[in-house]
Amino acid sequence: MGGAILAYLAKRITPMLSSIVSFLAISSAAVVFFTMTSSTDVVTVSVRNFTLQFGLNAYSWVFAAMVMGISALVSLYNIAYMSGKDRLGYFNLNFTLAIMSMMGIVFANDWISFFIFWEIMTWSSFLIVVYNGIDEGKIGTKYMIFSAVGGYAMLMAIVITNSQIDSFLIADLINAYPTFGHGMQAMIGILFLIGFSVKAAVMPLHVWAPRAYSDSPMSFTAIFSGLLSKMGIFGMAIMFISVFSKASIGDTFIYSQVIAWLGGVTAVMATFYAVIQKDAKRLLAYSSIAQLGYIVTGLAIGTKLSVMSALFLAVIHALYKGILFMAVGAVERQAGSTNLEQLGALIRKMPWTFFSALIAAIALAGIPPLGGFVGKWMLYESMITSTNPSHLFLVILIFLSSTAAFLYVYRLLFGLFLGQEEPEWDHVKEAPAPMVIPMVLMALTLILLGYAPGLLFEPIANGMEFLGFENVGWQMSSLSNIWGDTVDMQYVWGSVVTLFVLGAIFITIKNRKSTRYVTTKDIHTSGEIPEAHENLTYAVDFYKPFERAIEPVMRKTMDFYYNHFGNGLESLFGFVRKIYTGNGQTYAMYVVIFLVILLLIGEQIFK
Amino acid sequence: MEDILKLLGGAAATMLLAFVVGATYGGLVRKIIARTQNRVGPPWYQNFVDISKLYMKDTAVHHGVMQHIGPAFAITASVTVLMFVPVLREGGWFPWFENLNFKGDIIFLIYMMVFGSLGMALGIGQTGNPNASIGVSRGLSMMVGYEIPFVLSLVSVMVQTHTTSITGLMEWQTQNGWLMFEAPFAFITMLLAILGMFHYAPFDIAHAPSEIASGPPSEFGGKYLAMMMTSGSIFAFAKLVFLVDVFMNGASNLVMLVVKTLLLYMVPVLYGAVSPRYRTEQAIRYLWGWPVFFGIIALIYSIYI
Amino acid sequence: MVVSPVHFIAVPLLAAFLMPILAKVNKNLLRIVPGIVLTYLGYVSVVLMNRVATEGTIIEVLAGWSAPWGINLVYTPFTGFLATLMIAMSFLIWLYSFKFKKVDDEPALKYFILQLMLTTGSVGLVLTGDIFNFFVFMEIIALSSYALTAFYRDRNGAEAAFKYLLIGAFASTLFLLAIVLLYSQVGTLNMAEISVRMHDVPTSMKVSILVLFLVGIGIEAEMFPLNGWAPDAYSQAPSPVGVAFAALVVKAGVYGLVRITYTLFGIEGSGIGPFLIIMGGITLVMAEITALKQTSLKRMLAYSSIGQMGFVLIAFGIGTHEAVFGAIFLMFNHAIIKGLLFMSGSYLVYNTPNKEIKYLSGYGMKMPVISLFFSLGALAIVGLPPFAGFWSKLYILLAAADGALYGLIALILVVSIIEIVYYFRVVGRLYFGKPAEGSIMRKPTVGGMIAMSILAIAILVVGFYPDIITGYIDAAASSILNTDEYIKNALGAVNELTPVENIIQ
Amino acid sequence: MENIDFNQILSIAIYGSAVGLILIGLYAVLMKKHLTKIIIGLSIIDAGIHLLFIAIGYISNGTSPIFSEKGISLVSEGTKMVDPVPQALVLTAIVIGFGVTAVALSLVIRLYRHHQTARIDQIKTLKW
Repeated sequence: MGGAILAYLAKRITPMLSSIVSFLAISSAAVVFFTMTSSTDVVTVSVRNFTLQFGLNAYSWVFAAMVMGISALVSLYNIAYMSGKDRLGYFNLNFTLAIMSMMGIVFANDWISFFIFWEIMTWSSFLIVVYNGIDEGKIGTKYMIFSAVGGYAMLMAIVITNSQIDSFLIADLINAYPTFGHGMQAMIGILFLIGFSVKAAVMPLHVWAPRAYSDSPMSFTAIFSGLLSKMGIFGMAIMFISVFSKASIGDTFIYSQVIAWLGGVTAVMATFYAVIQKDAKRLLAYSSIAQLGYIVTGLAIGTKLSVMSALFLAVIHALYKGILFMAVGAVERQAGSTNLEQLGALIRKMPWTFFSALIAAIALAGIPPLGGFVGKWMLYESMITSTNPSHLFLVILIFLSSTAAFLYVYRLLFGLFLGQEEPEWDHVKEAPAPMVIPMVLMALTLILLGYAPGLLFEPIANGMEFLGFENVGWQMSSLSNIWGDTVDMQYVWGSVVTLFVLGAIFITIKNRKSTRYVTTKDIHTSGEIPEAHENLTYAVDFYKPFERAIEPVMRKTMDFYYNHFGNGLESLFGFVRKIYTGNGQTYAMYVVIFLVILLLIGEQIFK
Repeated sequence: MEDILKLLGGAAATMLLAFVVGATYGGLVRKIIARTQNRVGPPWYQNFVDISKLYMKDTAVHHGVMQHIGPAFAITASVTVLMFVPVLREGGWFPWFENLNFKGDIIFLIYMMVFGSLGMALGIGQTGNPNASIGVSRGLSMMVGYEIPFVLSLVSVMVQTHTTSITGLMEWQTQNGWLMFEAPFAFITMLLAILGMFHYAPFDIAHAPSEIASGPPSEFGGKYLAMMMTSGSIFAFAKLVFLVDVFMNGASNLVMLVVKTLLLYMVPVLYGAVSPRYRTEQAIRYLWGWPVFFGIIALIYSIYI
Repeated sequence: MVVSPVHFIAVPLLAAFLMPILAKVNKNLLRIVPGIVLTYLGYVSVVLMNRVATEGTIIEVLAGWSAPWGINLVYTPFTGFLATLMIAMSFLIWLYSFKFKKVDDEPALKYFILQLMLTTGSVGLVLTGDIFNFFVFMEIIALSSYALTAFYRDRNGAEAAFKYLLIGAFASTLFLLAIVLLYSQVGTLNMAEISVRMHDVPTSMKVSILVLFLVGIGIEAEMFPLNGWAPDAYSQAPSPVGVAFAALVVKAGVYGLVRITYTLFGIEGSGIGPFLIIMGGITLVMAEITALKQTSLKRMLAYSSIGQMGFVLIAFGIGTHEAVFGAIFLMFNHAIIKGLLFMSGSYLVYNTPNKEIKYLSGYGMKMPVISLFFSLGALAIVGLPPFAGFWSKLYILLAAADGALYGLIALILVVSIIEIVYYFRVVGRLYFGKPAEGSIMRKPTVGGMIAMSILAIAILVVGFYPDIITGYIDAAASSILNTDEYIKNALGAVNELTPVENIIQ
Repeated sequence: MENIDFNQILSIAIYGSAVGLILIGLYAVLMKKHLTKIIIGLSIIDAGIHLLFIAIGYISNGTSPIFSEKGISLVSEGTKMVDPVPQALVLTAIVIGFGVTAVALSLVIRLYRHHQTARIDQIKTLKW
């Protein structure tokens, strides 16, 4: 444990050199972490009258392992991705800082250190979001404002809890929570939730997310959307499982209902936005907000199965979102643009990237053989089997967003890799090795988790038992719900893969010699053959009909309301500052008026 | 060792049965539609002839690896759905047919049905044919349309019977009667959803022959087209069997099976034969209109009975 | 050479008046003299701080006269801490302005004299135990800061100085009036005795004295309605003076306010606490709102430091030990962070037309070190965790939470969000705008760099390991809080009350 | 009539005039637009306060507080000395007032040279 902290503190000083150094620092921290997980001693740092405790428990092990594993791989990717760019030292400093702060959050046992690392994570990721220097749409300030709102809401909650139970330890809050008054519970609960849901991009507070994810460099977005948002989930899980479950009955109902529906609405709206996006990065940004919506719903429902599914989805989401962002980053680096409408047919030029993107897309859509399905299945089961009826209608919402997910998943793959081969993209080559290796590795883990999800269930189960659930049952590969129905992933996986291989072999072998490859230009176009330069790819407004169908829902975006509110405030402040007229005499007048008022009412206030 | 053999044999038998029945249904449908447009129409075995001709063809043109993977996905999906659906109740004299149904459940099957079309879409994307891509985009948008009522009805059924596995559903139905009558609204929603699922007339925008030259498979020839057609027919049969199992408590023997599936199959076919073609957004709006309305009633009904 | 508090006042005054003669002797001598004086004072303050930590408050009776008449200097942990802070800051300011006005020597002489006077005034004000002496030191500060604000001929410093003078003179007259009324009631000028005799003064008279005091010193401490002069003075003064304002003048003003409310009138149950909270809150909100709309960097920094002072007032208004600790910690943080911001800020905007922020885009690349200092300062002032600002804000919020003032916490946090907005707007522009061609950079002087790096290191060190100074602050907080211990010490030098009555009537 | 002793009237007169001076000065500062008039107003206020200060320290028919032999002898006979403290303070206050006015006037000269106007409401370049 000490080693892990020592390692990531050490990397604080080395990042200035270059991404290779930051990769070594992160991977060394990862190695130390994985070897040292057994000891659970607590490291304390004392500040005046309270101590900051750092300790590792079963629950935080899950997140820590996820953060360490994926950030090590992504930093390997980072070396290649960032090799050409300028201001490398600056970028790597913040890159490593963000990862270090995530580790800090996961290790923190008390709220103050939790908050400290939370804020470090915020501003270091802020510095990366504005790294590209494009500031139109004020994405940097928007991100900063929202995370400040979240951070400060949490600070307020921490401060209030301390005034109630006079200690910062998370454990103390958990067992002292039932003793608070009704109003107090609600206030603390809501404040904490605001703080966490800003990071987890839940609907009303998600406005910053799409631009922030798509504007920052791709190697960081993999971390940003994959892991940073999970810190919000990390906090939310603590609140939901261990704190709210003990709260008075009235409260739990509100939290689980409201947040569940918020998650559902986020999922649907974000998916709709994702479908109509033109740029791959924005599409993925909205899609990761949608996935977060699932996870939040899972957590909010609160049954054993749904929390298990939420945590499982959280890890799987980090994996496939990492791959997809890295893939888009590779395409951006090789082809120079990520506009879905211009790109096409990179499959022949970037096969490995396509392979990992395909696996990630299948997992994202939740299609059976892979891990995505496992998470989704558990989520649906938990909702169908749950007692209160509103969850049943929520199932439809979630299902709508997951079927719509197929749309944007296909659009992404088709836009980038399939479709007509255009001469302008002929120069594109496969991404360099350090980019491809992490992607393929993550894809293989996804496939593995599809076959044996138990590998991930075990740590999650221990984590949940640590947080408050009793005897969370799990099997290596079969999923079951409280009604006793099971899906045996081994059979599913086995049958799908064998059939697929048989089908593929059959179709390739059958009169092998006579099939010949022909370019995408030579196609059945009833007579007139398209010349080379004629672009036949149908990618512009790919889902126009779908867009027209959901038109009424999409008219006003949340962004519109926030900008409106912002301008309103701005003009109010403009009016307020007029009070300083600049004329010395008016200032003297203010003094005299103030003096007279005070003299008159002095009696009452200073009795 | 013995039961693996039994399993394999059963699987092979089911696949053959599905292919045969599916293809004959295809032929029948072509005949019925022709009859409604008062022309004679091809003989009922026309599908078998097309498929076998296509398999025999020598030259086949392909545009890259995905064109192989596409049909492979399709055949995998249809056969897996077939595997995980109890074709005949175990009481019947062909015990081999209930194969792996105890391993999967309804949500898994919903996803498998989607798996096929998504896989094929990827294959089609590789071909680069603009008509094909337009077809795919319409098909997928339509899919979102009909999935909702489809899921609505299944969820309400699951909630009513408190089980998510098909075998569980069938046991429930043996005790208290066919779900067709027990959950009437769910059945109505399902009927409306089927219209969309089988891509017949009102919702055949994806394969619209006149506009986009038979849509997605327009680039597939020879063995690829053959593979697509076989998986298409198996898939049709598998879906029908699934629906029969869910709403009419499956069939104990082959004859009952054929009768029930044919009855169910006639609903979209006949409705399709007489109706014009919806534009995609009209289709989606329709599918999210009445069917969803009935679905919600079904859900409420299932919660409170 | 016994070391005593009086050196704080005598040595710099002597040096200030000797400087013109020394300057005649050798031209660059006048730059070194303030350095020597300030280092010596630094040494004195360190020795005294340890002595105070061991033996408790040190009383220094001046010119023989005992307490009621004579002026005595009271060196309590609280005043000691402030004095050390002020001396350290003025040393850094001296370092920062070492190369000041190399061109024509004559104003440099005036500048250094005035700067030294400013330091003496503020240190003296903090140490004195006598109310009239407090007034005299207040005037010294005022006069030297009027002159310093109007230092540059080109910029409209004169206008800012005149406004400052107008309001400042007003403040001193009110303060004097308060002393007059106080003397008429209580008959003594020594603060300790005043607070002893205060409770037998009729309430109506007591209220009016308090109001006069509050308004008088409030102007110096930039409370809301009274701080019209402050933004102009900050922004027009030469940059080292801006730092002096933020570090010394405002601190002296706030100290005065606190000394009067805490010691003279006693804070418990007298309604002063809530008054301070409300006034501090309004100052905070008004200052931050106007700061958001500022276009010139120095005015923005000016409003932000007024806002921070409002925050300190809130903390002092809460009045619990925790809150006072937070307030003193915030004063310390504000001095070092705002100092760094002013120093680096002035280099950044040195040659942009009227100090506009919008010309700053892209300076991150051209002046990397300075912009790094500025962004470090920005991160710290806003209170982000790893830096010093966080701890002080946290303690104050904790105190507010203990007092169940949830509305106040919400207000403070909302306002700090506004603060984040305008600071990060500047930092964002620094690093990520496109640099305008042809903007000439002003190379920072060596002294300036050293001063800024010391401040930056101080921020980081305190941020990471706040326990270094929390010990001193704790002692300071407790010393300001229990007034009777202050009285016992201050009057201890003269155990019996001299028969004042027999002389008058 | 004669029972209103002379001292009573005298003290009322003094206090009244002090307050009057303060108010006049206040009026000048707040209302007048010309800079120099404002400064004059300031010094009037100062004068008023000094007068008030001295008045407080005055004891009717007390002697001047100088410890010469004559002074001490007078005290021994019972006449009181006037309170010395306010007088000392007023001296410093006057000097300070003088200093402030001097700086103010130099600023006014600079302002006039820069803005060519001495009216305070025209000098408003630094606002908001």
